[in-house]
Amino acid sequence: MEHLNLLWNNTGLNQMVWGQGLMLLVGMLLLYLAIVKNFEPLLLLPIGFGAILANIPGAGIAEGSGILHVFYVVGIESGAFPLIIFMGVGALTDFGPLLANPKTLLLGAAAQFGIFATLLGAIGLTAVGIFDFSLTDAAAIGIIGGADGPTSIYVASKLAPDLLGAIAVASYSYMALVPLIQPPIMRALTTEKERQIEMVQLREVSQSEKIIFPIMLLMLVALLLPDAAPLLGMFAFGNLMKESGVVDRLSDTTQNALINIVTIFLGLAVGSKLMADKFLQTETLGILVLGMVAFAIGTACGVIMAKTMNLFSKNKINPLIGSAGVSAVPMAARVSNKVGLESNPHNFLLMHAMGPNVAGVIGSAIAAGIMIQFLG
Amino acid sequence: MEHLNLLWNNTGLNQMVWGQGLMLLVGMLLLYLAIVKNFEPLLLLPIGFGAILANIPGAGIAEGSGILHVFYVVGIESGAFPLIIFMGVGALTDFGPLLANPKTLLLGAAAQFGIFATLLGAIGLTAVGIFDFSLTDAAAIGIIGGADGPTSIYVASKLAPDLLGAIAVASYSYMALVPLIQPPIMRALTTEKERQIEMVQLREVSQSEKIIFPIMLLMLVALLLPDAAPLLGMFAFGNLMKESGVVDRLSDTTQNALINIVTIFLGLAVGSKLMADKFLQTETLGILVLGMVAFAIGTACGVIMAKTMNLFSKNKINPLIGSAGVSAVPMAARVSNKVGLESNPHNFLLMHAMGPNVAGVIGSAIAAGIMIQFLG
Amino acid sequence: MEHLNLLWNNTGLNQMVWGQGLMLLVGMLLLYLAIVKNFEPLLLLPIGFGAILANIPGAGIAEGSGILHVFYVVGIESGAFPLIIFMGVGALTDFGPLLANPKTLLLGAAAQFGIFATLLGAIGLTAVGIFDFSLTDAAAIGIIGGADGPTSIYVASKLAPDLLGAIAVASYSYMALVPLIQPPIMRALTTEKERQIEMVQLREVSQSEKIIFPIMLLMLVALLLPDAAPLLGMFAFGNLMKESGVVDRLSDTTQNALINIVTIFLGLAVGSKLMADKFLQTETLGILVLGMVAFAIGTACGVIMAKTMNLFSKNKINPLIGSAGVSAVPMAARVSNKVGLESNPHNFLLMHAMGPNVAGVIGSAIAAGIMIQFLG
Amino acid sequence: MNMEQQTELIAEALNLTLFGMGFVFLFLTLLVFVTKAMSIIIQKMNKQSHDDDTHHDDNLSLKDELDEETKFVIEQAIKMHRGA
Amino acid sequence: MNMEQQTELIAEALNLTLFGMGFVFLFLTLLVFVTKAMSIIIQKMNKQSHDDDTHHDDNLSLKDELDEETKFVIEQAIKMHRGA
Amino acid sequence: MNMEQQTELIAEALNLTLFGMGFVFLFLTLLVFVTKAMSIIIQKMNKQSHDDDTHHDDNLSLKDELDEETKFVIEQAIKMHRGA
Ligand code: NA
Ligand code: NA
Ligand code: NA
Repeated sequence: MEHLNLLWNNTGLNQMVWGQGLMLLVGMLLLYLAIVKNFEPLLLLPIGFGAILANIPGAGIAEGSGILHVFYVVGIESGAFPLIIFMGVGALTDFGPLLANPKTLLLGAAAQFGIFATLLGAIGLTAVGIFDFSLTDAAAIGIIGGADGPTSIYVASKLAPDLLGAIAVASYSYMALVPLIQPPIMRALTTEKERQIEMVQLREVSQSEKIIFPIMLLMLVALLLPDAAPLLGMFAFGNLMKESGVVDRLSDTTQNALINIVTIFLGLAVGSKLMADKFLQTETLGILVLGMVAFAIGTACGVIMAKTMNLFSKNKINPLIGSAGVSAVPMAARVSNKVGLESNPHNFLLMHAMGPNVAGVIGSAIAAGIMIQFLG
Repeated sequence: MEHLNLLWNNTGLNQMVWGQGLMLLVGMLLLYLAIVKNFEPLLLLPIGFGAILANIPGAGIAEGSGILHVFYVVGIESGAFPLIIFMGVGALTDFGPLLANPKTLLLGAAAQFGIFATLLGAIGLTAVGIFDFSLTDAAAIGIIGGADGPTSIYVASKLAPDLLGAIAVASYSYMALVPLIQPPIMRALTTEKERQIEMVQLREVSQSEKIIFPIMLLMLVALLLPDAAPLLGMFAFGNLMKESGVVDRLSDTTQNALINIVTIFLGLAVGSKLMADKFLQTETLGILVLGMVAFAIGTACGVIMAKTMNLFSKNKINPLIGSAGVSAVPMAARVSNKVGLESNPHNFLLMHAMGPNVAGVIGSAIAAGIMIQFLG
Repeated sequence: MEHLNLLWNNTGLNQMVWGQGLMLLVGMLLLYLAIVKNFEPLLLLPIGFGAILANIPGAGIAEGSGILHVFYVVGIESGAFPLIIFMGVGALTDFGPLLANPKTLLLGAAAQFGIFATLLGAIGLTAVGIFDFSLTDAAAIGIIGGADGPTSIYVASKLAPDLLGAIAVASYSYMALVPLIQPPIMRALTTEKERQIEMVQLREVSQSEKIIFPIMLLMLVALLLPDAAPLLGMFAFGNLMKESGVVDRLSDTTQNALINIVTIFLGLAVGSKLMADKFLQTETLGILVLGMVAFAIGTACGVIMAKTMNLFSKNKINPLIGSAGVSAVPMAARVSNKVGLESNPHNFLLMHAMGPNVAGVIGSAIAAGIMIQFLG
Repeated sequence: MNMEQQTELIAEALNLTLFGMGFVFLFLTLLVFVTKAMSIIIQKMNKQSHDDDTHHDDNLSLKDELDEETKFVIEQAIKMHRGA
Repeated sequence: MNMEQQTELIAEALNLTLFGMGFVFLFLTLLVFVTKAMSIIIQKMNKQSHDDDTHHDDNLSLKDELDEETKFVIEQAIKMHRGA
Repeated sequence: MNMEQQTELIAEALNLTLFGMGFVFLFLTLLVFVTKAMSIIIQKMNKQSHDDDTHHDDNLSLKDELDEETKFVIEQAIKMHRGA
């Protein structure tokens, strides 16, 4: 009888608090979005599953010596997982379009205004008493607008670990929602004529330029903003492995086995931060709303920057590629291409949009470095 | 001269105690079984080699900061390696045959009686004074009867770390011996006519069912037995990655590079637990004998359960698939098929036996969860 | 204004000391050697990049909780990375040529004199007051002459962690320079007639011999020099996985994904030891010079040993294969082949040189074991 | 080990076996039912969504058309990028 | 949170935004120039080493024009940002 | 560093060199013998199991001769090393 009691006392059913039940549903919602809606499944499936595991009553998988907590401490608290992912992203990135048209870097700069506007918004909402975000919280939330998962996770782990779960989920969810969020903003801010602008063919870029660019980028970071060096350093390293052509076996493994392995454990570890008592706060709602705002403002600023540049240039840019400056590689570039085709069925903007797209990755990492330097 | 003395004093020859010499032979026996006899070489080769390394006199590879001890602490004490392997096994498992014929789950339940009978046996032998096993020891030994390596290792690392080496070796050795252990028992418990029973063709199972099953399984575990959630959670996660079809690159890596890497280090780390002073105990002999008994009883109960089910059902089950309920995937299912063909050369039981076979994995994990809950 | 000050104070430009600037150039030099000159790029590219990251002023990537320091502590201080690389090297090694002509093991023994001569040189230079090396420093420097990167790193991490960066860089650089360093020495020590010696066709070696050899090697190490057991144990394990033919999936992963992943992090971690304040010492210059001397002496002793063996044997060895005894697999064997072809365009020494080449790996590991035993 | 301890140990082991096997059967029996229910529901849903297969012809052909068009667009884009 | 704290917090946030966006633009603008410079140097070096190729003068002059134009654009953009 | 320390350091280094090289040669020489023995045993066993093959007696005797020769060489080498 005593055993039966113990058994019943230890069941999840008996121990469950309403928050855990709700979070199990949130976990299943994430799995639904990943599997059925195909929303960034590479991250949202592990995160969703991790969220379920983390909220099993009485199992303690995301606490103490629970395996997900171990993954979190080893991989995210140390910074290793997001940095390794960033190395992998570097090895998957082609800077060719950016090198062919470097001024699109400025579009990647403009789109970062979403990050800072969101920071201002979070602080404003705190000032009027709706939420209670510190400056570090606000900075970590703002980075969602950078539309780079690993950057968001890295910054959150440094500045606001308690919000990491919500920030990561918002980040990847909105990256998946780019095809829904961006087009209305892009259409609203451009005229039909602007959307029809055709851009000149990109020149071919030599291998030497592609090899020197990551080293140059790293040097500039080293000299000007050392706090961005871990992120952009690993990114540049991955890219150099790929472009150098002398370590193909390392580059292949980085792009495949290594990034896949780390993605699985990163996702599970992030999921462990979706425990009910941490996630079910009004702050989370604030993060979700502010993250969406960050995306929208970043998109708008990218488009406006492109229009501004056209004021001073003979060589017109199609402002639709400005939105790609938020990064969300390569989704945002595809969106630019698709919206462009609506107005001009012979206008293929994809490659042109890849320039601001990867520029946005650099821009967000720089913004992240600034945040860490001032607040870290 | 002083140097020459030191050199001689430090040689393995000079420092060796008889136990280490014996264990070097045991390590070589395991290598022989793996390489020549093809006994579960993926595990027994690394375990055997690890056993040799662990017993090199004076090298200290399995102690302190020795590399095998590092692997053990990092990978097994933390629970990470067996859980990652279980994730990989999940990604390699097809629940189709089980979903097509869910009542075979009961065969997987019955076969777990081997686990508990062995626990009783171990306690009985302790009561009469032959061995000296605690209840946790007995539970860890019983799990050998589950015929799942990672489950055995996981439970042993929680309940009886000192016996881990012997338990792991027994577990994998008997899994390799399934084709020898099971057939006589199966033949003894069935009539020729029963062995000839042909089963109806399994229906095709939709992808939706395959996707929902692991989530459903996890939910049931979460609600009823949280202590089984790490094992079955990682198992279900691996399976969901595979069946969802949206994260094929993660699933592929899990089934290949990741499971291979972890298998190597798991094997070496288990081998480190075969140090002479820990392994050469009368307890080890008891573990080997009891493990064998566990297998035999599990096999018998699976067959008997199938016969019992036939008493109450129009749709007869061939009792030969009952033995597959011990798991030892896919060896036990192949044995069912082979013994079936002896009696009826047109009767292919392989797919029918895969149902109880994977059910046995679930059953053992449930039994493991019970043990950990009551004794952990 | 305050922020602007902070920003400026934190830039790399403002914080840089001359040493860091110099080390950034050294890092770029290593990248240049790796990418343009193709000097062991698999290691020198990650090491060079790691050196750059480690010397970014104010970033602290190679200190405290910086990611490169984390990689160093986890992977190198524990010994894990060099041992895993050695396992991978084992899985890539074919002992066939050595087994067909075992006496070439003696060439691998002779070439290790470079190690000890360098040790004597380092101590001599200390005695006369030019450098200030301890006996452990001198031993770690000497191992450069072994021409095995992982062995050098392993020994340095045990005996002289402060010198690890310089030792690793010297080791891999000179391995890359083998085609420049060795030929003049080989030509100087041999007559035209000796270089023309044709060797008898190697017999075919059975799989059984290839399987037993690594086990036998390990046993001999276990009995005679336990301190060499971690290195040669992992080496033999990798080789056994390959030759046994029963764990091909483990062997494939070891030769590809695993060794590649570890190579990346090993390289970065070694690079972290190239921080200005540690690397820019007069000792580094000494290490570079002594490392070169070690290579030269090892090469010479290998050749001289071959000539000595010819004095007592009817079956002549071409002394050009003696130089391959330093290891630097497979570069040194290719050099033997190339120099041989200059004198006799029909004389292919490649396979004959593979024997001493892999013997050199064993010899260096034995020498490393001796050093660790006496000084560790 | 005295008599009392022996008895207690054996009693505990029996208890564990009883509850353990009971729970294993309970759990897997539950899983049988839940699985069957799940399969039935999904098979019904699949049937519903496929029982008007014929009605979606136009839709389908439109889809095919779109796909071909997209393929064409991508090919053109790649060509343009290459400079062809 | 009292009035003073509020003001301070908002002031800090504004400060961070100002310096942050300023630095992002500064950095990426610098990167534009450095990248262009790098590309020009490499292209010249490549051209020197391939000087048997037919003359690309027109191409080059167009390129120079483009570069000057871009420079102008960036200067304007920076001015605007400062003025904004 | 005074004279005495110098001498001691050098003596230690010489000692290490002597024993080190000695052991390296000892170990690898042993390995030569063990390897040869192993190969011979395995080849004989393989031969027994393939005893339908034509007779290779001459070959074998040549081989034995070679092995003896090698043994001689090694002994000479060790002698030389000791004497050196
Ligand atoms: Na971005
Ligand atoms: Na089982
Ligand atoms: Na060597």
